[in-house]
Amino acid sequence: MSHDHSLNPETMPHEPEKATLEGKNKFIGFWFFLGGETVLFASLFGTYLALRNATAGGPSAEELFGLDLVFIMTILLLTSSLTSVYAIYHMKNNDFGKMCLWFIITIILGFGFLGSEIYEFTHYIHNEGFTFTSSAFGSAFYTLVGFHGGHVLFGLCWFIALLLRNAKRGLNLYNAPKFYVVSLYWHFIDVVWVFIFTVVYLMGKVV
Amino acid sequence: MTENTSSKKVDTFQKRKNKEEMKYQLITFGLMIIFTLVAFGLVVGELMPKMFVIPTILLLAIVQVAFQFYYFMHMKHSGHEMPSVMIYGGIWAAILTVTALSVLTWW
Amino acid sequence: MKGWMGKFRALTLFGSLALLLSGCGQENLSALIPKGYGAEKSLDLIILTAIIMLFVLLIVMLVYITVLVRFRKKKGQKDFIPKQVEGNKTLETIWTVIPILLLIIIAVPTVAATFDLADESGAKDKLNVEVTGNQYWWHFNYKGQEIQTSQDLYIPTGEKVYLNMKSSDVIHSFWVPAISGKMDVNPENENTMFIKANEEGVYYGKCAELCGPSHALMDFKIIAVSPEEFDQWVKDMQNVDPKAVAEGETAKQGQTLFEESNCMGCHAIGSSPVQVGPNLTNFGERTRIAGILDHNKENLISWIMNPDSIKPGNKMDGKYPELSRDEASKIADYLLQLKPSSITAEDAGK
Amino acid sequence: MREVKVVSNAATHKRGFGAVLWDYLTTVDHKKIAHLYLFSGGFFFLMGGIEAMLIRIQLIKPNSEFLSNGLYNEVLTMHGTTMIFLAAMPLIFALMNAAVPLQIGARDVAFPFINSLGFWLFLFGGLILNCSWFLGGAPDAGWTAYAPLSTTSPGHGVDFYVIGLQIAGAGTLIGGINFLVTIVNMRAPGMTYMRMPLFTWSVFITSILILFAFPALTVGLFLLMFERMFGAGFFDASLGGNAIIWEHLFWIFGHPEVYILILPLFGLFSDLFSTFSKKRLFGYTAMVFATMLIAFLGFMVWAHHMFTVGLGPVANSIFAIATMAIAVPTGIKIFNWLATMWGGQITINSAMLWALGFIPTFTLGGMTGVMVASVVADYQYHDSYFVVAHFHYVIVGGTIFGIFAGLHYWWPKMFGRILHEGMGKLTFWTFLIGFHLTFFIQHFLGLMGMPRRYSTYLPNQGLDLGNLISTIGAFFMAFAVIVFVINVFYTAAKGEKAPADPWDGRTLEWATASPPAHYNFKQVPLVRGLDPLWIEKTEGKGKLTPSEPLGDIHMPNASILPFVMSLGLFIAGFGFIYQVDDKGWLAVVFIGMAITLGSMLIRSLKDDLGHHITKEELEREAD
Ligand code: HEA
Ligand code: HEA
Ligand SMILES: [Cu+2]
Repeated sequence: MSHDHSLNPETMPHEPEKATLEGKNKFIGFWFFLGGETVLFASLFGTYLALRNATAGGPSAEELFGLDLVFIMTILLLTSSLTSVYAIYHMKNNDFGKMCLWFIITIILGFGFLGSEIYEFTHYIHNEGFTFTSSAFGSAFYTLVGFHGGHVLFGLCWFIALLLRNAKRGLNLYNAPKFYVVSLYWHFIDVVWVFIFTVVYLMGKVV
Repeated sequence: MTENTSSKKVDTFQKRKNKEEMKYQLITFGLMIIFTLVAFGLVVGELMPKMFVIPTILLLAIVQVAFQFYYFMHMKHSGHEMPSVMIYGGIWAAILTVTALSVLTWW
Repeated sequence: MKGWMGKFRALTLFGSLALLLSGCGQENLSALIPKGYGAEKSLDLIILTAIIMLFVLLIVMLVYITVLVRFRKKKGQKDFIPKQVEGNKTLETIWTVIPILLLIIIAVPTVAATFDLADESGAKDKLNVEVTGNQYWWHFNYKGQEIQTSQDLYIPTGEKVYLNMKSSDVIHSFWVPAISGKMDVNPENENTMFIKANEEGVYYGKCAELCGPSHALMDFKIIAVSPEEFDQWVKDMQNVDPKAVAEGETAKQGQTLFEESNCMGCHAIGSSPVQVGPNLTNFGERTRIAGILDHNKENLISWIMNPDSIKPGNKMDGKYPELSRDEASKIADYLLQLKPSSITAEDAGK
Repeated sequence: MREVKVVSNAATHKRGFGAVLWDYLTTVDHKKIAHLYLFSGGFFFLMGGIEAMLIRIQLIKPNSEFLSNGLYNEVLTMHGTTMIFLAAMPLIFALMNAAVPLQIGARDVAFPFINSLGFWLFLFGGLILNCSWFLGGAPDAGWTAYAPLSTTSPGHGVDFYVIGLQIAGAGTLIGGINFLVTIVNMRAPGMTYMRMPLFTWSVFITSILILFAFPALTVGLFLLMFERMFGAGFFDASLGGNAIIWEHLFWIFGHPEVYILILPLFGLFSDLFSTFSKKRLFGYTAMVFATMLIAFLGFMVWAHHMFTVGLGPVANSIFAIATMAIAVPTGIKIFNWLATMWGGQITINSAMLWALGFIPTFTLGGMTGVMVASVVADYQYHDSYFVVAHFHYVIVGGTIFGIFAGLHYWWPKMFGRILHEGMGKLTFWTFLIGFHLTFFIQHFLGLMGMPRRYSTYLPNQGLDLGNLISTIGAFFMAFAVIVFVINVFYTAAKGEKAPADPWDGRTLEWATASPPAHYNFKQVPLVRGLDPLWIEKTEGKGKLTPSEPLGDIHMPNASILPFVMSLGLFIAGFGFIYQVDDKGWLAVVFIGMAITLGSMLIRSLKDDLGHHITKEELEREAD
């Protein structure tokens, strides 16, 4: 009894991510997980909103934030969302090589984003003296944005692990759901960022 | 068929449909970039009084996110009924949480 | 059948007997014997809801017992297949609508009472007391009156007194069941509530939010006196001379010791705003030592010598040099002399 | 292939202790995971019960010095935390695992691996929490851990609370997702949503509650952890922080949590009343929608725990009305249960006794729930023994009665033996009497001025007698629990062997052997309506129609990885707790995380395609 046959069919089905029961389970389960993540980030956003003026004499959002870098980061992440859509497009066309290519571009953009964020944080800490413990606002800011950053990092590791593992064996019905799910995760991270740049940075600048 | 380098086939009809979808996704992306530009522009340019800016940029964010969900994450496709239920459930709980924490903590 | 009914009856009998024996609880402590505006409001709602609930419970129990009596499989009864009923629209509507109506009857007075008790519109013209909750004691600052006290809150009867409450450390909750329901005392937001006592008396207050090891020992009192007596008390308190020299040899030595041991670093006598520890202006008139022990010299000595054995985790422990029993006794003599007012808790008790 | 044979014949062979242990450490079979949940949840229930007894012994008389004040707070906190997170929840998960896949005609859950991971996370989380007893003191800020008391509590007690619950909570969350997907994707052909047994329905809705409620706790615990361990200032007024945030986050989780504790048992009672009255459930549709409505409203009422916090009259009124609204769907349920029994033929055995005891007890608890929802009245009730009475009436009278009912009901399915009836009845009656003795009087204690979480109370304040009665009642409950434990051992040794369908059941689980083969159904059944087995018994052949020809069965492989991942987090947890004292402990954090992340990586890189049980083997096995 070999699995290879059923997982590597002659023609790829239209939605390879949902072609097997395992795939369907992963697909639905991951969406549900994202529903939970929504509440997770809402709790962090709520905390941030409650504390965004609690500067305890330290620097405020208005004084700290510069929008140039944030804009660049936003574009990087939005674009990476598009590139991962491209990757899924090629997955559906059963073109493994192109899928990998677009995922690699996504990863590069993701690292660009992450690097900028690290640069931003170190800048605040060293140049502005704004740290995790300087005020309730500081704690809330680093926690919210840091949680997002952590998600980005996790997503990147996940992408890399998947690409390396499957580099030699190409696309099949066993790994298609995995690629699909990680790209869902990536879009979700982007969704969260849209709210971060709006609520944290832009609203922080509007006084 | 020629451009399909892989040994496995995908039928042409599906391929066309995928292409079409890609077109929508590109348009969506364009709109998202525009929304972002508008949001940043409004804040940097101080074009509106504060009372309007905040609701406007929030609205832009919500529309952008809807694009992500419906186009990039395919929520508009069939087979996404349960995912929609759970995402909307999550959004519901999220709204309650955010409202509570931003309204009911300081008095 | 008989067996369990019998047990059930014994159970209810025992329960009601116990209730009779204990009555409604201790006067001046029990929420069931209200002596103030808020407590009355609460009790009204408690009684209203309890009646409605007992009515619902009665209905449920009637159906329940009927079902058990009529449809229980009797001994020797043949098995049969009951009619498989899917539901019944009319019945289901009835037991949806009637509860809604009952809830409306509860909700309306609830909301009315909530707004009534939250009304702060008259606060400016009335007596305002700043209440500070501390790990394990209460501080009261009579706004605009230059009076500070701790543990015993004197108020005039028949008047609304507004309390502006904040905590200096963790969350506490101010609860004097016979006078009014409780209100939390938070570290970051000030809460305001009013209290109004109908009768003179000493009312027991409790901290109702877990605040550390000695949470259960954080008792305090409200002492309600007539408005005239209250005015007299205010005058007496305002006339206190914090530097007044104690009477009697041991008390004088006690006063010196008190100053030398740097007690004044934390405690104040008079209207000084120092409030690391309780204000001691009218210590001699307090109803309890440390909020819980009988008010006598023996207990005071034990307290001074080893506060942690009485209220674990309190912040007085270790803040001053160790005292011998003799020294503690002298300090006690001094403190028990601090009786600035002719209006005391005993008056209110009568 | 050889391996498969060993597993499938396992039940019939006597195996060594090591083999059994390894089997349970690696199992991904939902039926064995149910056993694991049952025994660890049961163990923690005994722990929580012993803590409850310590509380009651301390309060037997005024000014008692049995426990010191600080120790009392630890016992009290651990009692609440243990009972809710480590006893009630896992016991519910035990019932879910034992019944849901069988009830929907599935061979397993959607994610067997994650199911096992969820269990081990819970267990290691619970162990961390309880290690605190031996490592300098348990958490002492109440199960609600209100800041800043919890952020300033000295020692490591609260750190254990934070880490323990974080790990256990992660387990619950993934467990919830697993059941959601199982119910969405794994139902047998013909099992439409509106044909699912009510237990399955309520597990589905409960899992949605878990999905949306636990993230708020996760965040709350992270904030608490950052504040205690890394100096953040979310709740610290001197840094501009706000302690109310914690209260909101805790109760946004906490209120749905109490419905997580009750809804599965509502479902179970529906199945029970219907089975033991031999009638279909009265108002099935209404029951389903009432469950949904309770869950929906359950998210909008959390601030009723915060009426005295000072949110203002507008917020208080809104939350009071939303809270009262929950009485309506709950009432629909109570009356539908009564109507289910009406006109039926009611068999009363131990399982049914618990269900019958539940109705008056829970109704009383619900009534006091509506009473505490009446804001101004709650100014008196709040944080007094009245609330303690309320929630023990609903939690013990609902959840614990339900768990006992469920255990008596499904014990034959889980272990192939029937619990001893006589002992079952003795347990029920002593527990019921003890319960009402303990908690009924507490309503009055509260109103008479006894705040909760009081390590002691003064004499001559009218509180002595009530507390004495309460403590006596608790001893009855302890007796009852001990009888139950004896019953379990007795049954394991000498219990009556159970047939496949001992209760004349109506749902699919009774169509499998007791206990079922590890693949549950040789052929997945075809479901033709609500109460499928009943339909087949009354209108059909008395046996389920298969929906597929006999063929190979695909089963997941056992794995030790869930255990190792959880162990890694357990180790890292200690690192986190102690790195505050000595940064050297960070090494332990890294080791622990490396173990966990490493095994996650192995899991994702190593293909695990499961194995097949061949048709020939299935044919060889008797039915
Ligand atoms: C299983 C757990 C469970 C359940 C099911 C409930 C159910 C309910 N609870 Fe309870 N509750 C807790 C567990 C639970 N609770 C816990 C643990 C706490 C304390 C936590 C802590 O502080 O440590 C608490 C505290 C608590 C409070 C806060 C008290 C305080 O701290 O001041 C409130 C306030 O509104 C409340 C209300 C309710 C209500 C209205 C219901 C309703 O769902 C009840 C509905 C049921 C009925 C009403 C009965 C049946 C209905 C009928 C027969 C129909 C007719 C009825 C009417 C017309 C009224 N609960
Ligand atoms: C599922 C939840 C649950 C359950 C089942 C229980 C069960 C019990 N609870 Fe409790 N309780 C809570 C949840 C629960 N509780 C919570 C959340 C709190 C609030 C905590 C806080 O304020 O932070 C609380 C608080 C609480 C208090 C208030 C303490 C205070 O505020 O100061 C009291 C006091 O009487 C109490 C008593 C009891 C009793 C007597 C039982 C009994 O029903 C227990 C019955 C079980 C037994 C008696 C087990 C007996 C076992 C043995 C005797 C061992 C035998 C050993 C072997 C065979 C090896 N509980
Ligand atoms: Cu609640």
